[in-house]
Amino acid sequence: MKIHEYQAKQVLARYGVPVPAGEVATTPAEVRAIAEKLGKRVVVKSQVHVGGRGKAGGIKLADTPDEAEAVASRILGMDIKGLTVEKVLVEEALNIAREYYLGITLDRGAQRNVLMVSAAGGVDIEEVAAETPEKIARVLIDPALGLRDYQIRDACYAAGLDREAIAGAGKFLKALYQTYIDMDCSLAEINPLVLTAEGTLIAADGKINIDDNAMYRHADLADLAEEGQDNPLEAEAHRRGLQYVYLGGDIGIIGNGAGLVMGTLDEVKDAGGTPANFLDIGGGAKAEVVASALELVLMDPNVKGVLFNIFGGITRGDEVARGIIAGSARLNIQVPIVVRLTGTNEAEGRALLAQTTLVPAETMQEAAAKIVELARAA
Amino acid sequence: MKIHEYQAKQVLARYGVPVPAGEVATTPAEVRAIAEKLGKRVVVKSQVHVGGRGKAGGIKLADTPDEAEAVASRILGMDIKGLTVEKVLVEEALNIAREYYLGITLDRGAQRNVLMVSAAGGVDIEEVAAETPEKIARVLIDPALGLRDYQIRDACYAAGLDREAIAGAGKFLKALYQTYIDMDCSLAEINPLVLTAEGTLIAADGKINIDDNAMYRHADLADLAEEGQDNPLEAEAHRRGLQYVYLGGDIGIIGNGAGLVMGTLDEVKDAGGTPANFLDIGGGAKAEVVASALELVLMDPNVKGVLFNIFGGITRGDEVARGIIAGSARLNIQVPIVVRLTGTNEAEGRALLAQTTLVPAETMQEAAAKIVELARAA
Amino acid sequence: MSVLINKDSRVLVQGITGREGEFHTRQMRAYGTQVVAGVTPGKGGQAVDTVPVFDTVAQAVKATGANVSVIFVPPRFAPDACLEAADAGVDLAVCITEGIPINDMVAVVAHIRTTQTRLLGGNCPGLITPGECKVGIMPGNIVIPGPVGLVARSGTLTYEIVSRLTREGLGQTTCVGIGGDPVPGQRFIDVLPLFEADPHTKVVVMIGEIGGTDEEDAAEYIRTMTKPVVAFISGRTAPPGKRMGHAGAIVSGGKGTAQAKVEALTAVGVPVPISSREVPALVRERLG
Amino acid sequence: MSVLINKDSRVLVQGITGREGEFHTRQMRAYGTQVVAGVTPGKGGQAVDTVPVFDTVAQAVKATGANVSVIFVPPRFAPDACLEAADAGVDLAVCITEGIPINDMVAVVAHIRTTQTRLLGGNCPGLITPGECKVGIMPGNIVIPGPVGLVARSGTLTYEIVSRLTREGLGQTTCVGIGGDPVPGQRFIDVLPLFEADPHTKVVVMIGEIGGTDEEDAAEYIRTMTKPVVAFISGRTAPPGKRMGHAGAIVSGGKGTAQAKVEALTAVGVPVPISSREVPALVRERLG
Repeated sequence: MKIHEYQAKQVLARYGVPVPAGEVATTPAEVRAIAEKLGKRVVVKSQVHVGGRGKAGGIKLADTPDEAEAVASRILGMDIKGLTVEKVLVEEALNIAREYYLGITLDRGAQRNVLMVSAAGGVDIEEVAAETPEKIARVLIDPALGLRDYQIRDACYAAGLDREAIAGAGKFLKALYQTYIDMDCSLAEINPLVLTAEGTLIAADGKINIDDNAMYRHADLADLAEEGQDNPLEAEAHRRGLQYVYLGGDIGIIGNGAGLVMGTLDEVKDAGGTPANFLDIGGGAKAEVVASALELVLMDPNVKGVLFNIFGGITRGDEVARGIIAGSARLNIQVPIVVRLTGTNEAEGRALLAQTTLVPAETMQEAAAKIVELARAA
Repeated sequence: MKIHEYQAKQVLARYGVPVPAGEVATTPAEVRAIAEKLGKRVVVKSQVHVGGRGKAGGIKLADTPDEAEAVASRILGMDIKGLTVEKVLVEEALNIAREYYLGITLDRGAQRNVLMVSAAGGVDIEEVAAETPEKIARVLIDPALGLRDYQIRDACYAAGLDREAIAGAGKFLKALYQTYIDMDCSLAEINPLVLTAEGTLIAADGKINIDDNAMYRHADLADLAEEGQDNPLEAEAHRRGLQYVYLGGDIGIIGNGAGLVMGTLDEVKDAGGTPANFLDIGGGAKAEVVASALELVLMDPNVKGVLFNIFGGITRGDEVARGIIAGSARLNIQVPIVVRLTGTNEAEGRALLAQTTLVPAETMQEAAAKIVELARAA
Repeated sequence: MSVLINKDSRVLVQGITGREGEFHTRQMRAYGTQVVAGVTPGKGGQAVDTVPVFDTVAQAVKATGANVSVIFVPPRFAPDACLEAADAGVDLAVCITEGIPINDMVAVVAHIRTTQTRLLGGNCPGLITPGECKVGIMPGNIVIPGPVGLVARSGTLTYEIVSRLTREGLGQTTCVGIGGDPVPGQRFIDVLPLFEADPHTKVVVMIGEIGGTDEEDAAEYIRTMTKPVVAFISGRTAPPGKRMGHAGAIVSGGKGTAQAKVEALTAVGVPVPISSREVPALVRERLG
Repeated sequence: MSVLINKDSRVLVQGITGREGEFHTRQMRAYGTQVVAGVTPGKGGQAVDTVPVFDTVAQAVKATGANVSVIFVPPRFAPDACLEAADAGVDLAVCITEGIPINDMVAVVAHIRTTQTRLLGGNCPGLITPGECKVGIMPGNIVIPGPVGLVARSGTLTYEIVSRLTREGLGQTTCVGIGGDPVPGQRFIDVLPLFEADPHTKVVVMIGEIGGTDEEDAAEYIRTMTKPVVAFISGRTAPPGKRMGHAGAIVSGGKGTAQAKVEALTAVGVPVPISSREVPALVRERLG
C-alpha cells in the first residue's frame, strides 16, 4: 500500500524527523491561505503516487501567496502519467545546499532489509542504482540485531556524505528504520534529505509503502489504504478484497493464482491482444467471488471481452463452471466471455459451459486467440 | 538492584498484569485506613529484601481494620534476618485455589535468558529447583526472537498447569517478559500466580531485580536504587559509587578487583578472622577514592582493623602507596591498618609506607595473619 | 526416488482443527500420506479424522515421531508456528499460509536457516512425491511417478504444467512448490541441489516468474549441475512496477524482469519456451 | 608458541582517542604490539601516538589489515563496537569495557558466536603473549615467555598469580583474561581447547571464582585434555546470594559455589589449592 508524500511526512514527523512546515490543500484558495500563513516562499507539490512529478510540472515554487494560488490552479486537476492531481502539499521552500538519499527496503536476494544511503539524492534513485550503483552505499540489516549505529556510520561514510551532515543523518536513519519496522513498511525513503544553506538537515520528501499483509496490525491506517489506490478500479477492487491490477487494454483477464494469470496475460499479448487488467480470484472460485470479479472487470469501459482461465485443482472443474455460470448470470453481460477450464473434472465443467453463451476453450493459447478475435469483432 | 514487592507490582501493573488492590503504609494507622478503604479481609506484608518473610511472621492476614492495625503494629519495626521492617503492603486477601510460579532470569551456562514455569508455586522456588527440578519447566529465550507464544505454551503444558489457567497465564508471561526486557531485569518473577476460587488469575507476589549496569537507561528508577540497598552502609556505598558488600565481621577489607578481594576474604577467614565487608575500589587507587573507601569501611562500628590488598598493575606501586597514605591521613584512624602492596614498583611503595603507622605486609597470607592478630589485640 | 518427502514421512498438521487444516488432512490421508498427528493449542486429546491432536508441536513430535509438519494457521500465528516446528526439530516445515507480513518472514527465515529444519513457504502449495506422499494442497490427481523433478514459484500455473507433463506420460519424482512470497523459506537454489543429488531425477523443470532474482541466482547454480533443466517464466508482458497479487511478482529498478531471467537461463543452456505448452516436448528431448 | 595473538597480530583500537584508549595504546605499543589503526567516529584522519585514526572499523581493517580489535568505549556504545568489529571481520575482538548491561551482551554474544570472530570480554583485562604482543590492560612487566597457558576470570588476582609464576621462572605462552561478567564472549571451555592445541603450552593454569558454572563445564572438557591443568577458585568464604562487585561473582540456588567447582575439578584430577601461593609449585610438579 502506498501513502502520499504528505502522509509519509506526518508519519516520519511522529518519529522525530524534521520536515518542512506545510499543509495539504485541495483548492487554489486553500493553497493561498496556507502560503499566507507560512509567510515565505513556498513550494506547491502535487500528491500523486508516481515518480517524476517535478519533470511533469507537478511541483512548482511560488514567491508570493498570489503566485502560489496561480500555480496551484494549474497543478490541481493536472494529469500526471494518467493520474489526476486532487491534492497538493504546500510547504515552506528550503535553501538547498546538498541533497542526499536515504532509503530502506527489502533485498529479496539477501532475504534481508537493506539500508541505502547516497550523496546523489534528489533524483530518481532507480536511475542512480542502474547507472552508477557505486554511488549508493548499502548495508544489510540482520533482523536479530536491527539497524545498528555502526551500520549507519558505515553507510554514511561509504556514501561520501559531507562530514558536517554525518552525525545528523544518523537521527534520520534511526527514525526511518523505526518507522519501517513499526509500520511494517516495504519501502521507506527520505529523498532528498536536504542539507540547507543554513546547515540544518530536513526531510524535503518522503515515501512510505506499507506491506499489505501487515495491515491487520495497523487498523488506524485503513483510511489511507483506500486512498492509496490511484486507480478508481483498483480502489474498488481493494474494497471488494480482490487482487486487481489495472493495465489499460481491452481484454479483461480473470484467473486463479498469480502465476497462471500472468501466464494468461502473456498468451493474450502473444495472440495480439492487450490485457485490460490482472485479476487473481484465488482458490475455490465461488459464485459470489466470480460475480464480483466479473462485475469489477466490466466497470472498465474499455473492456471488449473477458477471458477466464481457471485451474480446478482440488476444487472440481464442474463446481468451478457452476460458479462462473451463476456469477455471470447475475450480470447483464454485453461482451464475449471465453472460459478455459482445466484440472479435475474439466470435461464435466465444459459440458455445463456448453449450455450457456460462454465460449469454452481447451488450452490457454486457444482461449487467448478466441477472446482476441471475439473482442476485435465486437 | 532489588526493588520491593509493592514496587514490582506497580511495574507489572503498568504492563497489564492484574495485581491485588492495595497500598503501602509505614504506620499502623495508615494500615487501618487502607484496610477500611479496601473493605474486606486484607493481608499485611512486610516489605524487606529477603526471602522467607512469611515463616518469619512478616506476612499476616487480618479480617478487620482493627485487626489489620494490630497486626501492622507487630510487623512494622520487626527484624527479619537482620533487616528492619519500615514499610508494609496492605492488600485485599485472595481466595487461593492454586498457586503457580512464573519467572525469567539469566541462564549463565546457556548465555540466554530462561523462562521458568511451575505448578508448584507459592513456595521457595530455589527449594523446588534443588529438590524436584522436574517440577519446573524451563525454556531458553533466543535474544533474536524474544519469548514466543509457542514457548509460553510449551512451558505451561510441560509444567502441568491446570488447563483452565493456561490460556490466561500467557498474558502474564508476555507481560513478565516485556517487563524483563524493557526494565533490563536480571530477575522477574510472579510467585505465586494465584488461580482464585472465582477462577481468575492474579499476581499475588512479584519480584524484580534490575541490572545495575543498565541503570543509565532508567533514570526514573534512581530513587528506587538507593532504597534497594537494605543495609545503610551499602546504601552509603551506592551513593559514593563504591562496590561494597556488608558481611558482618570485624576486619574491613579493601582491594582492587573482585577476584583479588574475594581471595583476600578467603585468606582472612583462613587466618581465623571474620571479614566485615567486601570492597573493590577498582583500578588506579586514587587518594580520594581510597579515603572514601576507608571512611565507609570505618563507618561500620564493628570494624577493628582494615586490610588493604592492592595489585599495582599498570599504575605503579609507589603511586598507589601515596594514594593510601594521603587517603588515610585525612581521617582520624583509630584502628590498625595493614597494607599489602604488590606489582610494579612495590619496593618503592613499601618504602613510603615504612614512614607511616600503616603496617606493611609482603604476601596476602602475611597480611591476613597480621590484621587478624592486630584486630584481636585492639 | 524423491526429495524431501516419501512414503516413510510422518506428517503433522499444525492448525488441524481449522477448516483448511481439517479438509486437507483428509485429502492428504486419502492420497496415502501418513498423517500421524495434529496440533491445535487447547485441543490436545481430541482427534480429527482419527488423527490425534496435541497442544504443542513438541508434544506431538515426542509422541508420534513426526518429521514433517504442514502449517495451516492464520497469517498472524504462522510465523510462530514455523518457529515452533523448527524448535521441535522436524526435518521439514511446510507453511501453506498466505498473507504473512514480509518482515515477520525475514526474521523467521533468517532464524530457521540456522537450524536443522528446512522451511518451505509460506504462501506455497506444498509438495508431492507421486504415489507416495503429499504434503500441502497440490491436487494429487495431476501427478504420476517418473523421472522429472519439478520446482515452482507459482501454484496454479504449475498445476497446469504438471498435468500437461502427466498427460504426456512424463511422471515426476517430486513436485515442490516454493511459493511466490518475497522471502520464501526455500528458493530455487535451495531445492535444485536436492534434485541434482537424487538418483531418480533425470530432468528438472523450474517454473519461475517475474520479480526478485531467484531465477538468476538459480542460473548460476545450474551452470554447475550435471542434469538438464527446462524452465518457464511467467509475466513476460507484465508492466514494471506493478505488484501482481499476493504473489509478490513485481518488477522494479530494472531487476527481476522476465527478459533478465530468460537471458540468465539461456546463457547456461536452459531452454525457456515462450509458451508453457512447449515444456513437455523439451523435457522429453532431454530424457533422451 | 601462543594462542590468539602473537608478534604478527595487527591490532586496532576502538575508542583510541578516549583517555583509556590513548593511554593503553601507548602501553601496548611500548610493549611491542603492532597497533596499526584506531577508530573514533568523526575523528578519521587524525593520529594518536602516530597511529592513524579512522571513522569506522571497516575502513580501518580495509586500510591496515588489522585482524585483532581492542575496545575501549563507554558501556552504552560497547555492544555496537563489538558487533562492528565482528562485521568488519577481525579474528579477535577484545572488549575491555566494564559495566555493559547483561541483556545487551546476551544478544551480542549470541550473534558473534555465529560469525568468524572470537569475542573476549567484556569487562576483561585482555590478553598477553609474553615478549610478543599485549592486547588490553594486563601489565606487561609481570609476564615472561614460557610453557604455562593461563586463563582467568578475575583481573588483579590473576596478575598476582602470574607475577608469582614469573618470579619463580615459570613463563607463559599466553595469559588470557576472560573477564568476570555473567555473559562473557569467551568462557573457559572456549579457551582451554586453544591451549590443548598449542604445542608450546605444557601446563594450563585456570583461575576461576564463585558464580556461574563455567568451571564445572570446564571440568567436563578437562577430562578429555591431554595436558595437565592447575586451578584456583576465589570466593570460597563468600556468603551466598551476595553479588561481589561488578564481577558478577554471585552464588545462588545452590549453584556456582566454590565447593561445587573444587569438587568438579578435583574429580577430573585437577589440583585446586586453598591458597593461590601454592599454584607455582603445583605447576612446576606438572612440568616435570
